[in-house]
Amino acid sequence: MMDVVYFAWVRERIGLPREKVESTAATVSELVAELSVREERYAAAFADLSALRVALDQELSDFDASLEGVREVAFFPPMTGG
Amino acid sequence: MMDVVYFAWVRERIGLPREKVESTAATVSELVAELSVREERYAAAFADLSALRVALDQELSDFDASLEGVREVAFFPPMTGG
Amino acid sequence: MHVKVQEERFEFGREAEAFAAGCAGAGAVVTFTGVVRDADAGGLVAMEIEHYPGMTQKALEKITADAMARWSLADALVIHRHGRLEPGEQIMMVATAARHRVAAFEAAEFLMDYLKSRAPFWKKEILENGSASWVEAKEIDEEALTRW
Amino acid sequence: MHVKVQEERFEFGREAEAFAAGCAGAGAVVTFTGVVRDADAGGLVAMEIEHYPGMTQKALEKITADAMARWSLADALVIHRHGRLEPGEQIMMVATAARHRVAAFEAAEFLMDYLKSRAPFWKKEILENGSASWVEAKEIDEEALTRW
Repeated sequence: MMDVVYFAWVRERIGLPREKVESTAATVSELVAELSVREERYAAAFADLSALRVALDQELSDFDASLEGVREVAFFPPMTGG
Repeated sequence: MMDVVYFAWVRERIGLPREKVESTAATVSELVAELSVREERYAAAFADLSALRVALDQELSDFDASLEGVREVAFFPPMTGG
Repeated sequence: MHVKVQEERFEFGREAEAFAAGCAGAGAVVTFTGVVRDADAGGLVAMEIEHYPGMTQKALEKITADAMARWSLADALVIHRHGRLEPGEQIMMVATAARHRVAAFEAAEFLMDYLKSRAPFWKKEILENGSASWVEAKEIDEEALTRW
Repeated sequence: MHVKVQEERFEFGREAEAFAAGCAGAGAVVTFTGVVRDADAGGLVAMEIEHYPGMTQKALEKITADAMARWSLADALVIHRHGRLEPGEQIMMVATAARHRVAAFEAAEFLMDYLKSRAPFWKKEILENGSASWVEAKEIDEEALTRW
Protein backbone atom coordinates (compact mmCIF):
# COMPACT_ATOMS: atom_id res chain seq x y z
CA MET A 1 0.00 0.00 0.00
CA MET A 2 1.45 3.34 -0.99
CA ASP A 3 0.32 6.95 -1.37
CA VAL A 4 0.16 8.21 -4.94
CA VAL A 5 -0.09 11.99 -5.33
CA TYR A 6 -0.73 14.15 -8.38
CA PHE A 7 -0.06 17.80 -9.14
CA ALA A 8 -1.05 20.43 -11.71
CA TRP A 9 -2.73 19.07 -14.85
CA VAL A 10 -1.99 15.47 -13.83
CA ARG A 11 -4.13 16.05 -10.74
CA GLU A 12 -6.85 17.71 -12.82
CA ARG A 13 -6.88 14.98 -15.44
CA ILE A 14 -7.04 12.15 -12.94
CA GLY A 15 -9.50 14.13 -10.84
CA LEU A 16 -7.99 13.74 -7.39
CA PRO A 17 -4.90 14.94 -5.55
CA ARG A 18 -4.00 11.80 -3.64
CA GLU A 19 -5.03 8.19 -3.27
CA LYS A 20 -3.90 4.97 -1.64
CA VAL A 21 -2.88 2.31 -4.13
CA GLU A 22 -2.48 -1.42 -3.54
CA SER A 23 0.11 -2.58 -6.02
CA THR A 24 2.78 -5.20 -6.57
CA ALA A 25 4.57 -3.07 -9.20
CA ALA A 26 8.34 -3.34 -8.87
CA THR A 27 9.11 -0.10 -10.73
CA VAL A 28 7.48 3.24 -11.44
CA SER A 29 6.84 2.14 -15.05
CA GLU A 30 4.95 -0.92 -13.85
CA LEU A 31 2.84 1.23 -11.54
CA VAL A 32 2.05 3.56 -14.45
CA ALA A 33 1.00 0.56 -16.54
CA GLU A 34 -1.26 -0.74 -13.75
CA LEU A 35 -2.93 2.66 -13.28
CA SER A 36 -3.32 3.25 -17.02
CA VAL A 37 -5.50 0.16 -17.51
CA ARG A 38 -7.80 1.11 -14.61
CA GLU A 39 -9.71 3.93 -16.28
CA GLU A 40 -9.53 6.22 -19.25
CA ARG A 41 -8.60 9.27 -17.12
CA TYR A 42 -5.41 7.52 -15.95
CA ALA A 43 -4.57 6.44 -19.48
CA ALA A 44 -5.03 10.07 -20.59
CA ALA A 45 -2.83 11.43 -17.81
CA PHE A 46 -0.03 8.93 -18.47
CA ALA A 47 -0.25 8.93 -22.27
CA ASP A 48 3.04 10.77 -22.76
CA LEU A 49 5.62 9.95 -20.10
CA SER A 50 8.12 12.40 -21.61
CA ALA A 51 5.76 15.16 -20.39
CA LEU A 52 5.78 13.79 -16.84
CA ARG A 53 8.11 13.80 -13.88
CA VAL A 54 8.10 11.48 -10.88
CA ALA A 55 9.27 11.85 -7.29
CA LEU A 56 9.71 8.95 -4.85
CA ASP A 57 9.37 9.83 -1.18
CA GLN A 58 9.75 13.49 -2.19
CA GLU A 59 12.95 13.16 -4.18
CA LEU A 60 13.04 13.52 -7.95
CA SER A 61 13.48 10.10 -9.58
CA ASP A 62 12.75 8.38 -12.88
CA PHE A 63 10.41 5.83 -14.39
CA ASP A 64 12.90 2.96 -14.23
CA ALA A 65 13.36 3.36 -10.47
CA SER A 66 12.45 0.60 -8.05
CA LEU A 67 9.46 1.06 -5.73
CA GLU A 68 10.91 -1.12 -3.02
CA GLY A 69 10.33 0.50 0.35
CA VAL A 70 8.75 3.59 -1.25
CA ARG A 71 5.81 5.08 0.63
CA GLU A 72 4.88 8.04 -1.57
CA VAL A 73 4.95 8.31 -5.36
CA ALA A 74 4.23 11.69 -6.97
CA PHE A 75 3.43 12.37 -10.63
CA PHE A 76 3.48 15.86 -12.11
CA PRO A 77 4.43 17.87 -15.21
CA PRO A 78 7.84 19.56 -15.53
CA MET A 79 8.15 22.24 -12.86
CA THR A 80 7.64 25.91 -13.64
CA GLY A 81 8.70 27.76 -10.47
CA GLY A 82 10.82 30.86 -10.13
CA MET B 1 45.66 77.56 -22.17
CA MET B 2 43.97 74.45 -20.81
CA ASP B 3 43.05 72.93 -17.48
CA VAL B 4 45.05 69.88 -16.50
CA VAL B 5 43.59 67.81 -13.65
CA TYR B 6 45.03 64.92 -11.68
CA PHE B 7 43.44 62.18 -9.57
CA ALA B 8 44.46 59.54 -7.02
CA TRP B 9 48.22 58.86 -6.82
CA VAL B 10 48.89 61.03 -9.89
CA ARG B 11 47.47 63.98 -7.94
CA GLU B 12 49.48 63.03 -4.85
CA ARG B 13 52.71 62.58 -6.79
CA ILE B 14 52.39 65.87 -8.67
CA GLY B 15 51.19 67.57 -5.52
CA LEU B 16 48.18 69.44 -6.84
CA PRO B 17 44.73 68.59 -8.15
CA ARG B 18 44.46 71.05 -11.01
CA GLU B 19 46.48 73.66 -12.85
CA LYS B 20 46.32 75.86 -15.92
CA VAL B 21 48.90 74.94 -18.53
CA GLU B 22 50.10 77.03 -21.47
CA SER B 23 51.14 74.57 -24.14
CA THR B 24 51.49 74.18 -27.87
CA ALA B 25 51.43 70.38 -27.65
CA ALA B 26 49.42 68.84 -30.48
CA THR B 27 48.76 65.52 -28.74
CA VAL B 28 48.45 64.14 -25.23
CA SER B 29 51.87 62.48 -25.59
CA GLU B 30 53.47 65.82 -26.43
CA LEU B 31 51.84 67.41 -23.38
CA VAL B 32 53.14 64.58 -21.19
CA ALA B 33 56.66 65.18 -22.61
CA GLU B 34 56.43 68.91 -21.90
CA LEU B 35 55.26 68.38 -18.33
CA SER B 36 57.83 65.65 -17.65
CA VAL B 37 60.77 67.94 -18.31
CA ARG B 38 59.40 70.65 -16.02
CA GLU B 39 60.18 69.02 -12.69
CA GLU B 40 61.05 65.66 -11.20
CA ARG B 41 57.58 65.18 -9.68
CA TYR B 42 56.01 65.28 -13.15
CA ALA B 43 58.62 62.91 -14.54
CA ALA B 44 57.86 60.53 -11.65
CA ALA B 45 54.11 60.69 -12.20
CA PHE B 46 54.41 60.12 -15.95
CA ALA B 47 57.22 57.53 -15.82
CA ASP B 48 55.00 54.60 -16.85
CA LEU B 49 52.23 55.60 -19.23
CA SER B 50 50.83 52.05 -19.27
CA ALA B 51 49.80 52.68 -15.63
CA LEU B 52 47.93 55.87 -16.59
CA ARG B 53 44.65 56.77 -18.21
CA VAL B 54 43.67 60.06 -19.82
CA ALA B 55 40.35 61.82 -20.35
CA LEU B 56 39.83 64.76 -22.70
CA ASP B 57 36.97 67.06 -21.80
CA GLN B 58 35.71 64.33 -19.47
CA GLU B 59 35.67 61.49 -21.98
CA LEU B 60 38.14 58.60 -21.83
CA SER B 61 40.73 58.98 -24.57
CA ASP B 62 44.30 57.90 -25.31
CA PHE B 63 47.81 59.30 -25.46
CA ASP B 64 47.83 59.60 -29.26
CA ALA B 65 44.73 61.80 -29.28
CA SER B 66 44.82 65.37 -30.57
CA LEU B 67 44.46 68.25 -28.13
CA GLU B 68 42.87 70.55 -30.68
CA GLY B 69 39.95 72.37 -29.07
CA VAL B 70 40.38 70.48 -25.80
CA ARG B 71 39.79 72.54 -22.64
CA GLU B 72 40.37 69.96 -19.91
CA VAL B 73 42.88 67.12 -19.81
CA ALA B 74 42.73 64.64 -16.90
CA PHE B 75 45.40 62.13 -15.89
CA PHE B 76 44.71 59.30 -13.47
CA PRO B 77 45.46 55.64 -12.72
CA PRO B 78 43.14 52.83 -13.93
CA MET B 79 39.78 53.18 -12.24
CA THR B 80 38.77 51.04 -9.28
CA GLY B 81 35.09 51.81 -8.73
CA GLY B 82 32.24 49.41 -8.02
CA MET C 1 20.94 30.12 4.97
CA HIS C 2 17.25 31.02 4.87
CA VAL C 3 14.55 29.17 2.93
CA LYS C 4 10.91 30.20 3.20
CA VAL C 5 7.93 28.72 1.37
CA GLN C 6 4.86 30.81 2.08
CA GLU C 7 1.48 31.96 0.84
CA GLU C 8 1.73 35.50 2.26
CA ARG C 9 3.37 38.41 0.50
CA PHE C 10 6.89 39.37 1.51
CA GLU C 11 8.47 42.79 1.52
CA PHE C 12 11.30 42.60 -0.96
CA GLY C 13 13.07 45.76 0.26
CA ARG C 14 12.91 44.76 3.90
CA GLU C 15 14.12 41.22 3.15
CA ALA C 16 16.96 42.54 0.98
CA GLU C 17 18.03 45.06 3.63
CA ALA C 18 17.97 42.48 6.44
CA PHE C 19 19.88 39.99 4.31
CA ALA C 20 22.59 42.50 3.42
CA ALA C 21 22.85 43.73 7.03
CA GLY C 22 23.32 40.15 8.20
CA CYS C 23 26.44 39.58 6.13
CA ALA C 24 28.22 42.92 6.10
CA GLY C 25 31.64 41.31 5.76
CA ALA C 26 30.74 39.75 2.44
CA GLY C 27 31.57 42.49 -0.05
CA ALA C 28 29.03 41.55 -2.72
CA VAL C 29 25.28 40.99 -2.42
CA VAL C 30 23.04 40.02 -5.36
CA THR C 31 19.26 39.74 -5.27
CA PHE C 32 16.77 38.50 -7.83
CA THR C 33 13.01 39.07 -7.61
CA GLY C 34 10.36 37.58 -9.87
CA VAL C 35 7.17 39.56 -10.41
CA VAL C 36 3.85 38.43 -11.94
CA ARG C 37 3.68 40.07 -15.37
CA ASP C 38 0.63 40.72 -17.46
CA ALA C 39 0.30 37.87 -19.95
CA ASP C 40 1.86 38.68 -23.30
CA ALA C 41 -1.60 38.76 -24.85
CA GLY C 42 -5.08 38.66 -23.28
CA GLY C 43 -4.89 40.29 -19.84
CA LEU C 44 -3.81 38.11 -16.97
CA VAL C 45 -6.12 38.28 -13.96
CA ALA C 46 -4.14 36.04 -11.62
CA MET C 47 -1.40 33.47 -11.37
CA GLU C 48 -2.08 30.40 -9.25
CA ILE C 49 0.98 28.60 -7.95
CA GLU C 50 0.58 25.00 -6.80
CA HIS C 51 3.37 23.25 -4.94
CA TYR C 52 4.18 19.91 -3.31
CA PRO C 53 4.18 20.72 0.39
CA GLY C 54 6.15 17.71 1.59
CA MET C 55 8.89 18.21 -0.97
CA THR C 56 9.21 21.96 -1.54
CA GLN C 57 11.10 23.02 1.57
CA LYS C 58 13.52 20.08 1.31
CA ALA C 59 14.15 20.66 -2.41
CA LEU C 60 14.84 24.38 -1.89
CA GLU C 61 17.13 23.69 1.07
CA LYS C 62 19.10 21.19 -0.99
CA ILE C 63 19.55 23.61 -3.92
CA THR C 64 20.49 26.46 -1.56
CA ALA C 65 22.98 24.34 0.38
CA ASP C 66 24.57 23.28 -2.93
CA ALA C 67 24.99 26.95 -3.91
CA MET C 68 26.40 27.87 -0.47
CA ALA C 69 29.06 25.17 -0.75
CA ARG C 70 29.95 25.61 -4.40
CA TRP C 71 30.51 29.39 -4.23
CA SER C 72 31.61 29.59 -0.57
CA LEU C 73 28.77 32.01 0.09
CA ALA C 74 28.60 34.05 3.27
CA ASP C 75 24.83 33.58 3.15
CA ALA C 76 21.92 32.77 0.85
CA LEU C 77 18.18 33.38 0.96
CA VAL C 78 15.28 31.88 -1.00
CA ILE C 79 11.65 32.91 -0.58
CA HIS C 80 9.00 31.34 -2.83
CA ARG C 81 5.27 31.96 -2.61
CA HIS C 82 2.38 29.72 -3.58
CA GLY C 83 -1.37 30.28 -3.92
CA ARG C 84 -3.10 33.05 -5.88
CA LEU C 85 -1.07 36.08 -6.99
CA GLU C 86 -2.11 39.11 -9.00
CA PRO C 87 -0.11 41.00 -11.63
CA GLY C 88 2.55 43.14 -9.99
CA GLU C 89 2.91 40.86 -6.97
CA GLN C 90 6.30 39.39 -6.20
CA ILE C 91 6.42 35.61 -6.65
CA MET C 92 9.81 34.86 -5.18
CA MET C 93 13.26 36.19 -4.43
CA VAL C 94 16.76 34.89 -3.99
CA ALA C 95 19.73 36.66 -2.42
CA THR C 96 23.38 35.67 -2.27
CA ALA C 97 26.36 37.17 -0.45
CA ALA C 98 29.98 36.44 -1.32
CA ARG C 99 33.41 38.02 -1.07
CA HIS C 100 33.46 38.86 -4.78
CA ARG C 101 30.85 39.86 -7.32
CA VAL C 102 31.37 37.02 -9.77
CA ALA C 103 30.57 34.38 -7.12
CA ALA C 104 27.50 36.29 -5.90
CA PHE C 105 26.13 36.66 -9.45
CA GLU C 106 26.84 33.06 -10.45
CA ALA C 107 25.28 31.62 -7.31
CA ALA C 108 22.12 33.71 -7.79
CA GLU C 109 21.82 32.57 -11.41
CA PHE C 110 22.39 28.95 -10.39
CA LEU C 111 19.66 29.23 -7.76
CA MET C 112 17.25 30.71 -10.30
CA ASP C 113 18.01 28.08 -12.92
CA TYR C 114 17.44 25.27 -10.43
CA LEU C 115 14.32 26.83 -8.92
CA LYS C 116 12.80 27.16 -12.39
CA SER C 117 13.20 23.50 -13.31
CA ARG C 118 13.80 21.45 -10.16
CA ALA C 119 11.66 22.95 -7.39
CA PRO C 120 8.11 21.51 -7.25
CA PHE C 121 6.05 24.54 -8.24
CA TRP C 122 3.52 24.76 -11.09
CA LYS C 123 2.04 27.98 -12.39
CA LYS C 124 -1.43 28.40 -13.82
CA GLU C 125 -2.50 31.57 -15.61
CA ILE C 126 -6.08 32.81 -15.20
CA LEU C 127 -7.07 35.14 -18.03
CA GLU C 128 -9.73 37.85 -18.29
CA ASN C 129 -11.89 35.71 -20.56
CA GLY C 130 -12.12 33.11 -17.79
CA SER C 131 -9.79 30.58 -19.38
CA ALA C 132 -7.03 29.03 -17.32
CA SER C 133 -3.91 27.25 -18.53
CA TRP C 134 -0.86 25.68 -16.97
CA VAL C 135 2.37 27.43 -17.87
CA GLU C 136 4.49 25.04 -19.92
CA ALA C 137 8.10 24.40 -19.00
CA LYS C 138 10.47 25.99 -21.49
CA GLU C 139 13.19 24.12 -23.31
CA ILE C 140 15.64 26.97 -22.60
CA ASP C 141 15.02 26.69 -18.86
CA GLU C 142 16.00 23.03 -18.96
CA GLU C 143 19.02 23.84 -21.13
CA ALA C 144 20.11 26.54 -18.66
CA LEU C 145 20.96 23.77 -16.18
CA THR C 146 23.66 22.36 -18.43
CA ARG C 147 25.75 25.47 -17.62
CA TRP C 148 26.28 24.21 -14.06
CA MET D 1 16.83 55.38 -15.58
CA HIS D 2 18.30 56.70 -12.33
CA VAL D 3 21.95 57.60 -11.73
CA LYS D 4 23.06 59.08 -8.43
CA VAL D 5 26.59 60.02 -7.38
CA GLN D 6 26.59 61.00 -3.74
CA GLU D 7 28.60 61.21 -0.55
CA GLU D 8 25.71 60.30 1.80
CA ARG D 9 24.70 56.77 2.68
CA PHE D 10 21.76 55.25 0.88
CA GLU D 11 19.25 52.71 2.17
CA PHE D 12 19.70 49.64 0.03
CA GLY D 13 16.37 48.04 1.00
CA ARG D 14 14.37 51.19 0.41
CA GLU D 15 16.05 51.86 -2.94
CA ALA D 16 15.52 48.24 -4.03
CA GLU D 17 11.85 48.31 -3.00
CA ALA D 18 11.17 51.63 -4.75
CA PHE D 19 12.95 50.45 -7.88
CA ALA D 20 10.98 47.19 -8.04
CA ALA D 21 7.69 49.00 -7.33
CA GLY D 22 8.40 51.40 -10.19
CA CYS D 23 8.59 48.69 -12.82
CA ALA D 24 6.06 46.09 -11.72
CA GLY D 25 5.39 44.97 -15.29
CA ALA D 26 8.96 43.87 -15.78
CA GLY D 27 8.95 40.31 -14.45
CA ALA D 28 12.58 40.17 -13.33
CA VAL D 29 14.53 42.52 -11.06
CA VAL D 30 18.21 42.05 -10.18
CA THR D 31 20.20 44.13 -7.69
CA PHE D 32 23.88 44.19 -6.81
CA THR D 33 25.31 45.92 -3.75
CA GLY D 34 28.96 46.41 -2.93
CA VAL D 35 29.98 46.61 0.70
CA VAL D 36 33.29 47.78 2.24
CA ARG D 37 35.00 44.61 3.48
CA ASP D 38 37.69 44.32 6.07
CA ALA D 39 41.02 44.17 4.26
CA ASP D 40 42.23 40.62 3.71
CA ALA D 41 45.04 41.26 6.19
CA GLY D 42 45.71 44.15 8.56
CA GLY D 43 42.40 45.65 9.67
CA LEU D 44 40.86 48.24 7.39
CA VAL D 45 39.80 51.42 9.17
CA ALA D 46 38.25 53.21 6.22
CA MET D 47 37.95 53.31 2.46
CA GLU D 48 38.31 56.70 0.79
CA ILE D 49 36.74 57.00 -2.63
CA GLU D 50 37.89 59.83 -4.89
CA HIS D 51 36.04 60.63 -8.09
CA TYR D 52 36.12 63.06 -11.03
CA PRO D 53 33.09 65.26 -10.39
CA GLY D 54 32.77 66.64 -13.93
CA MET D 55 32.94 63.22 -15.52
CA THR D 56 31.35 60.76 -13.10
CA GLN D 57 27.67 61.48 -13.66
CA LYS D 58 28.10 61.57 -17.44
CA ALA D 59 30.13 58.34 -17.52
CA LEU D 60 27.58 56.49 -15.37
CA GLU D 61 24.68 57.78 -17.46
CA LYS D 62 26.38 56.63 -20.64
CA ILE D 63 27.05 53.12 -19.27
CA THR D 64 23.51 52.86 -17.90
CA ALA D 65 21.93 54.05 -21.16
CA ASP D 66 24.00 51.48 -23.06
CA ALA D 67 22.67 48.72 -20.78
CA MET D 68 19.07 49.98 -21.10
CA ALA D 69 19.28 49.82 -24.89
CA ARG D 70 21.20 46.58 -25.23
CA TRP D 71 18.92 44.51 -22.96
CA SER D 72 15.68 46.45 -23.56
CA LEU D 73 15.45 47.11 -19.84
CA ALA D 74 12.26 48.41 -18.26
CA ASP D 75 14.48 50.44 -15.92
CA ALA D 76 17.96 50.66 -14.45
CA LEU D 77 19.44 52.29 -11.35
CA VAL D 78 23.02 53.11 -10.38
CA ILE D 79 24.04 54.68 -7.06
CA HIS D 80 27.74 55.21 -6.32
CA ARG D 81 29.14 56.91 -3.25
CA HIS D 82 32.38 58.80 -2.78
CA GLY D 83 34.21 60.15 0.26
CA ARG D 84 35.11 58.23 3.40
CA LEU D 85 33.39 54.90 4.11
CA GLU D 86 33.86 52.46 6.97
CA PRO D 87 33.80 48.65 6.86
CA GLY D 88 30.24 47.38 6.51
CA GLU D 89 29.02 50.50 4.67
CA GLN D 90 27.50 50.10 1.25
CA ILE D 91 29.62 51.64 -1.50
CA MET D 92 27.27 51.37 -4.42
CA MET D 93 24.35 49.50 -5.94
CA VAL D 94 22.93 48.75 -9.33
CA ALA D 95 19.44 47.47 -10.18
CA THR D 96 18.01 46.27 -13.46
CA ALA D 97 14.47 45.31 -14.51
CA ALA D 98 13.64 43.29 -17.59
CA ARG D 99 10.97 40.94 -18.91
CA HIS D 100 13.15 37.89 -18.39
CA ARG D 101 15.76 36.88 -15.84
CA VAL D 102 18.66 36.34 -18.24
CA ALA D 103 18.48 39.93 -19.51
CA ALA D 104 18.20 41.35 -15.98
CA PHE D 105 21.22 39.34 -14.78
CA GLU D 106 23.37 40.10 -17.82
CA ALA D 107 22.62 43.83 -17.71
CA ALA D 108 23.51 44.00 -14.00
CA GLU D 109 26.81 42.16 -14.60
CA PHE D 110 27.59 44.43 -17.56
CA LEU D 111 26.95 47.52 -15.41
CA MET D 112 29.23 46.17 -12.68
CA ASP D 113 32.01 45.27 -15.09
CA TYR D 114 31.91 48.74 -16.64
CA LEU D 115 31.64 50.56 -13.32
CA LYS D 116 34.70 48.70 -12.05
CA SER D 117 36.94 49.72 -14.92
CA ARG D 118 35.42 52.67 -16.77
CA ALA D 119 33.78 54.93 -14.18
CA PRO D 120 36.18 57.53 -12.69
CA PHE D 121 36.42 56.32 -9.09
CA TRP D 122 39.59 55.49 -7.18
CA LYS D 123 39.68 53.66 -3.86
CA LYS D 124 42.23 54.18 -1.12
CA GLU D 125 42.47 51.84 1.86
CA ILE D 126 43.35 53.28 5.27
CA LEU D 127 44.72 50.60 7.58
CA GLU D 128 44.92 50.38 11.39
CA ASN D 129 48.67 50.94 11.37
CA GLY D 130 48.07 54.32 9.74
CA SER D 131 49.28 53.34 6.29
CA ALA D 132 47.19 54.19 3.24
CA SER D 133 47.37 52.70 -0.21
CA TRP D 134 45.52 53.08 -3.48
CA VAL D 135 43.68 49.93 -4.54
CA GLU D 136 45.24 48.63 -7.74
CA ALA D 137 43.08 47.80 -10.72
CA LYS D 138 42.87 44.06 -11.29
CA GLU D 139 43.73 42.38 -14.56
CA ILE D 140 40.60 40.21 -14.27
CA ASP D 141 38.38 43.29 -14.01
CA GLU D 142 39.78 44.58 -17.28
CA GLU D 143 39.41 41.15 -18.86
CA ALA D 144 35.78 40.97 -17.71
CA LEU D 145 34.96 43.70 -20.25
CA THR D 146 35.90 41.47 -23.18
CA ARG D 147 32.75 39.44 -22.46
CA TRP D 148 30.59 42.33 -23.69
